[in-house]
Amino acid sequence: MPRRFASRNDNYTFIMNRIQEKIKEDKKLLSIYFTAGYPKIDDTVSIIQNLEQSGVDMIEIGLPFSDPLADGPTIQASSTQALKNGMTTELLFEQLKNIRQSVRIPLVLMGYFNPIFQYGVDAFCQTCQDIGIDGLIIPDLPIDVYEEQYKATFENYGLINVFLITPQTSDERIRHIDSISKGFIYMVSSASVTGSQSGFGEAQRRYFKRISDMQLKTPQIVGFGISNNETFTQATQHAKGAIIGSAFIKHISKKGINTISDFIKLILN
Amino acid sequence: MPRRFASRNDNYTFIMNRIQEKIKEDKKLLSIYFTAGYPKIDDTVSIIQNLEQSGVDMIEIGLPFSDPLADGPTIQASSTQALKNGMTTELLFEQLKNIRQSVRIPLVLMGYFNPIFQYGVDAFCQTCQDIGIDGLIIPDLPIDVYEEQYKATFENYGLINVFLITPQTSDERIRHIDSISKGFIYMVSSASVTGSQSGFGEAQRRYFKRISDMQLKTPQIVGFGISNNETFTQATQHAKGAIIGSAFIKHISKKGINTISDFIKLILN
Amino acid sequence: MNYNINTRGYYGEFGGAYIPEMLYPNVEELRQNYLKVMDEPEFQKEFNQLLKDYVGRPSPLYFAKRLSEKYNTKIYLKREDLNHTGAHKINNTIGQILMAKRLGKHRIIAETGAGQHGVATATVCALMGLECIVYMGEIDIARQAPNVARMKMLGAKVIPALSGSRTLKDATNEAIRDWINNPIDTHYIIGSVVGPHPYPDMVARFQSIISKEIQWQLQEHEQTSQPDYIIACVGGGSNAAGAYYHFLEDTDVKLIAVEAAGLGVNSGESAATSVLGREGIIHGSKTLLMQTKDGQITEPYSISAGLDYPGVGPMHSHLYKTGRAEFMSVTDDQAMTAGLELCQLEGIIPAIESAHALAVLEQKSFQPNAIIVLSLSGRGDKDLETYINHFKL
Amino acid sequence: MNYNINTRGYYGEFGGAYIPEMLYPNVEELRQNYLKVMDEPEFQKEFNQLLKDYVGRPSPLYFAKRLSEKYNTKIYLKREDLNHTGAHKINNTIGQILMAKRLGKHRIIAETGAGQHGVATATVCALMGLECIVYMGEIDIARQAPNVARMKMLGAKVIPALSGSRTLKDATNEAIRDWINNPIDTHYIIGSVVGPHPYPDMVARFQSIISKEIQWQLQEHEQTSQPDYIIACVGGGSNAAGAYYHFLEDTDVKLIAVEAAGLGVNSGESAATSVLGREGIIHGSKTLLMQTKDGQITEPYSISAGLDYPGVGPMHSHLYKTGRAEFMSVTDDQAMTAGLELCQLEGIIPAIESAHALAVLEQKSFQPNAIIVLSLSGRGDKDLETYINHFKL
Ligand SMILES: Cc1ncc(COP(=O)(O)O)c(C=O)c1O
Ligand SMILES: Cc1ncc(COP(=O)(O)O)c(C=O)c1O
Repeated sequence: MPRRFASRNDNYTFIMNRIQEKIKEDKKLLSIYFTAGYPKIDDTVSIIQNLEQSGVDMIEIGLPFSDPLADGPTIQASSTQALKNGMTTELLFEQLKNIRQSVRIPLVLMGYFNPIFQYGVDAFCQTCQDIGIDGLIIPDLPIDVYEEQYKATFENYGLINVFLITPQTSDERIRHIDSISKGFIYMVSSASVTGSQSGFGEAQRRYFKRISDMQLKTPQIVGFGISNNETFTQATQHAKGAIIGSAFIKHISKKGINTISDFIKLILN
Repeated sequence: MPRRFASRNDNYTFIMNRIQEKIKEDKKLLSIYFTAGYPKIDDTVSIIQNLEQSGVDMIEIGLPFSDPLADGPTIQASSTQALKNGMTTELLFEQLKNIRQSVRIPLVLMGYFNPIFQYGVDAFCQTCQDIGIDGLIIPDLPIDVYEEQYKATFENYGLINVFLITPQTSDERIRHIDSISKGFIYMVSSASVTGSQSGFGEAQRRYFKRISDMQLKTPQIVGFGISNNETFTQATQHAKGAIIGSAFIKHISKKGINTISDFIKLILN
Repeated sequence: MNYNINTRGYYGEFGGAYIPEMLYPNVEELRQNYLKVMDEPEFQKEFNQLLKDYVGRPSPLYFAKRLSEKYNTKIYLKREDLNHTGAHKINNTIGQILMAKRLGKHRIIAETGAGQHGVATATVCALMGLECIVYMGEIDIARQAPNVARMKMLGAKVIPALSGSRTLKDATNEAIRDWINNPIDTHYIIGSVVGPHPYPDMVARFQSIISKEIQWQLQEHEQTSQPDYIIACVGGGSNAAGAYYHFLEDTDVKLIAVEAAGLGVNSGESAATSVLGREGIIHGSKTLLMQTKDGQITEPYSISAGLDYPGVGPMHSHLYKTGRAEFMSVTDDQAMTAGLELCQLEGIIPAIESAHALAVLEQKSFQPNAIIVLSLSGRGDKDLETYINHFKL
Repeated sequence: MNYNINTRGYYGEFGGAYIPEMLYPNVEELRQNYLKVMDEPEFQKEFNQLLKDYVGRPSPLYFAKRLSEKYNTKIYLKREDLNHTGAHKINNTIGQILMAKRLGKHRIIAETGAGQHGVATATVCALMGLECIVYMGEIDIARQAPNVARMKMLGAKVIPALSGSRTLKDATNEAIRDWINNPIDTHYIIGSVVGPHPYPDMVARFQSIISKEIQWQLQEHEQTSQPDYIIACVGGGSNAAGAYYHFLEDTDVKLIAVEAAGLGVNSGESAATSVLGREGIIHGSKTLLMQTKDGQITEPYSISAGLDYPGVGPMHSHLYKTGRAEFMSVTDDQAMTAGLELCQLEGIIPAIESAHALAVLEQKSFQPNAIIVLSLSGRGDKDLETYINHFKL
């Protein structure tokens, strides 16, 4: 399998802006995370198309990893299954090769650093650009390493790197992250792995308020712990949008991928 | 149960001499050991009578002990069974109460020191005298303790204490034992627990010769490892007699006590 | 009052060598040589070097802070559990193997109950390249599987004692029988301060390193070499003898000996020898002993395989008789609870034997400034299954 | 050449802190404080006192006479097997629990594979009265039953890691997740020189007591503080790091790191990370790592549960890359044979991990006057069943 595609996609600027454009829209954004290769190895493209058709604003495509230490049991189980199904970095790229022929919403790849590092960060970014990927979320790529070693590469290939903040992140660090962020900040609702709580409490509300009061230049999208209309509404009261992962995975693992629109309808009401 | 019998036997001197008389006889002596209370609790008297009638010269009656550390597996097993059958010091004395009404050959009690110590050495010796016991073999009563603490008591009740010697016993110690012995010396054929060998080898023959050459005043009776006519003959070539224990116990445990004379016949040919 | 052995091998009226003639040469050879050999500078040097580099001595004297807080007194644990092979037993086997070598023996036998002494013996035999045969009751073999495995790993031959009650006392009988059968080339390494003289004294001397260390270690910690109490469990009595040794004549130091009460002293299932026993002879020694009226030795019971011996060393009989030591008894349940408590307060899993000593802390009260040294005779790894089953963990 | 860590948390190109933002505050708090805390005289005092009185240090440096004779060279065993809980792991957990207390944490988590680190962690938590949660792969729980029992006795909660391959690496993932979920009150005690900076350095410093002691102990034995070789097994690499530490820059001292080859380096069932691994990121650290072409971490295999980790600490990756240490691999069979040999020559049952280091003696030849120090990282009691099954004893 080729490491990158032969034909280079040229709408460089347009792609750069898919996230930024989306963020300019005057609405709360719903972003959905799913693990590539789950439930079936070939579901990737259908899921993406389905999500767009259901009214989702942005998609995070998870590149499965054997040791996803920031993920909760649901997402980890989906990764394990996806790997068993045969998902690889190359296969995912192959599946996504023509995705931009049918899908227009921003697509973000989310994956742990080691598979990307093994692929080669440069080659990885270039292929992302070729495909029309808009951004990357690499939870275990530290900010300092990114800034020193990979920022130029990301920018060279028009990729937005999305940083995370948590309730424990200091104001100072948040300001720094804000200053280097291009698209949105992934605002982890609680210091917690994915899928580990239901509903937001007092602590979260205070945290949401605190971040909102900081008046960051970069919009925030809340992730972790969002599973239904109620939590979506709470999360987006102060933030620009919210990401649903575990709840979505649970849904498709129970109901299959043909009922995706039912799930999205329930969130958006 | 009374600790001693009311009627005191008066033939003091006669009893004193049963062992010494026997030893004066111009023949090789066959002595048999058995465990009191084995195979059946009430076999004691029958076995003794049977042995005398079969031509045995002397009998060692084993008072069973829970931890007979100088005995081999056969004798230990018979002791364990005898204790299970309910044998006790008092019961044995009760069984032997009238033994001198039917039996004339020397009777020696063989037992470990603890049960005798618990009974009270003085009371024990007195009861032995009352019954008509001629001697005691107490393997774990050390010579110095005997000499210092119990010699007077033994003598007071007309009991001969029988000492053991082994191939490892020094000449000096043998001379000492000879000097304090009254009846016979129990000459252990090899440094070995009972029942642990078959036939005598070069080492034993040399040992027999050595002791014979020492020309002790006390006659020796060989024990341990005698099981048939051949070993009896070998053992008594230099010594005055021999004691059979394990082989006899094996016989009665297999064939019962009614065939005792067959066993003895085979030994004496 | 003298609490040590006299020249004839007795502690008061207890001790001596009540052995069959077949054992006389072996025991006599040892009796005539043991003090002389132990005094040789070469012997001392080798013994001390091995204790240091091989056993890991000095074993720490550890101030148990949380335990002390709980009982509102000062508790020091003498950490014999940290010795190589996990108990105090190795102090003695190191000494005896060196003794055996100097006496020209090249075959070693031993008895074992819990297996600790068997392992300690197999260990020193491997260390010296000597043949090793360990007698162990058939029943103990079944309930002390890990230690049986360790002995085999170490190259020892483990022979099941099939006679009698098939436990420690029978294993001891078998070992003695073996020695009778092999009087020339074999040394019998007895595992406690029991058996005929000179064993109790020899073993006590080898174990006396424990109290020697306590003296200077306590000096370091408390600027005194005298504790107020020394507490130790007593099976045969060797760890207690070692812990008491240098304090025997110093009657300011109170000695507490802890016996296993099993299901209760009067339950019929007990190993509290001093309470239940009478003077008698076992394994060559005159001592206190559990027996029937008739003088048959009875099989004791304790959840701890290292404490269910029907006798006790003659030194301890003397300490009991004279009142020099206070004898206490601790039930299975009390010991297990105390063992678990040590795990959770101090992070130390004690041998169930040692847990008996710990249980005294609950039974007796001490002054807040009292200094208590408790002999933690061994580690509890061998007892895990018993603990787990007992507490249904 | 510098073989130690640089100020940015790297050994050469290896190390760093590749962690999700959720872990950043925890790790950063530790990074900012660990050197400061370790330097405090009060910390040093408490640490050293516990190492002495609780752990039983110094662990002996034992001249293995019969082993040396067999291999015709001078072999010293550094006896970490004699430490409380039976391995070097406790050096680190004592250090980290004191660190955790000073950072105000009152809940402790840990991962464990063989269970040694879990036991060492449960132990220090009991000692300090802190809550303890240990993550352990479901498969390891089944095959290391005695250590699971020990942790429970010590009051720790053992949580099975059900994800992934259900072994050590997954237990590590679960522990990291727990830390993410409990960022304020919890300290994560990592058990080897792995994980994000500052863990590799902090753990190496706590373990460096090993080489510090080797220096003066060797001086006592051989009138030099410099051995010719230091041999240690490498799972994550903490016992090796500790044994090398004070010799890292002294290139006269040759370092040998021994990895588990499992059924053979090329059998597909191996844990020889340096040979089979490539640079990558695992558990927050850039290091050598066994992985698929695609960057998925593979499950290694070794008969020894303490060595089947797919990575290796960044210090060791650097020692490998620079050639400062010689890396050797030893198969299951070779290790088991070497382990049994030590039992029978020296009376020491080694952990199977440590037996890997011992197997080097058969593979490599040494000068008769070479001084070899071999890190005997742990005792083999936990491995008895494996030994017994392997040799059908
Ligand atoms: C750990 C431990 N403590 C105590 C004992 C009891 O023996 P002693 O009374 O001789 O110290 C044993 C015996 O096996 C033991 O293993
Ligand atoms: C005895 C022993 N040695 C070695 C190791 C390997 O760990 P490390 O490489 O960190 O020393 C372990 C791990 O559990 C162990 O228990």
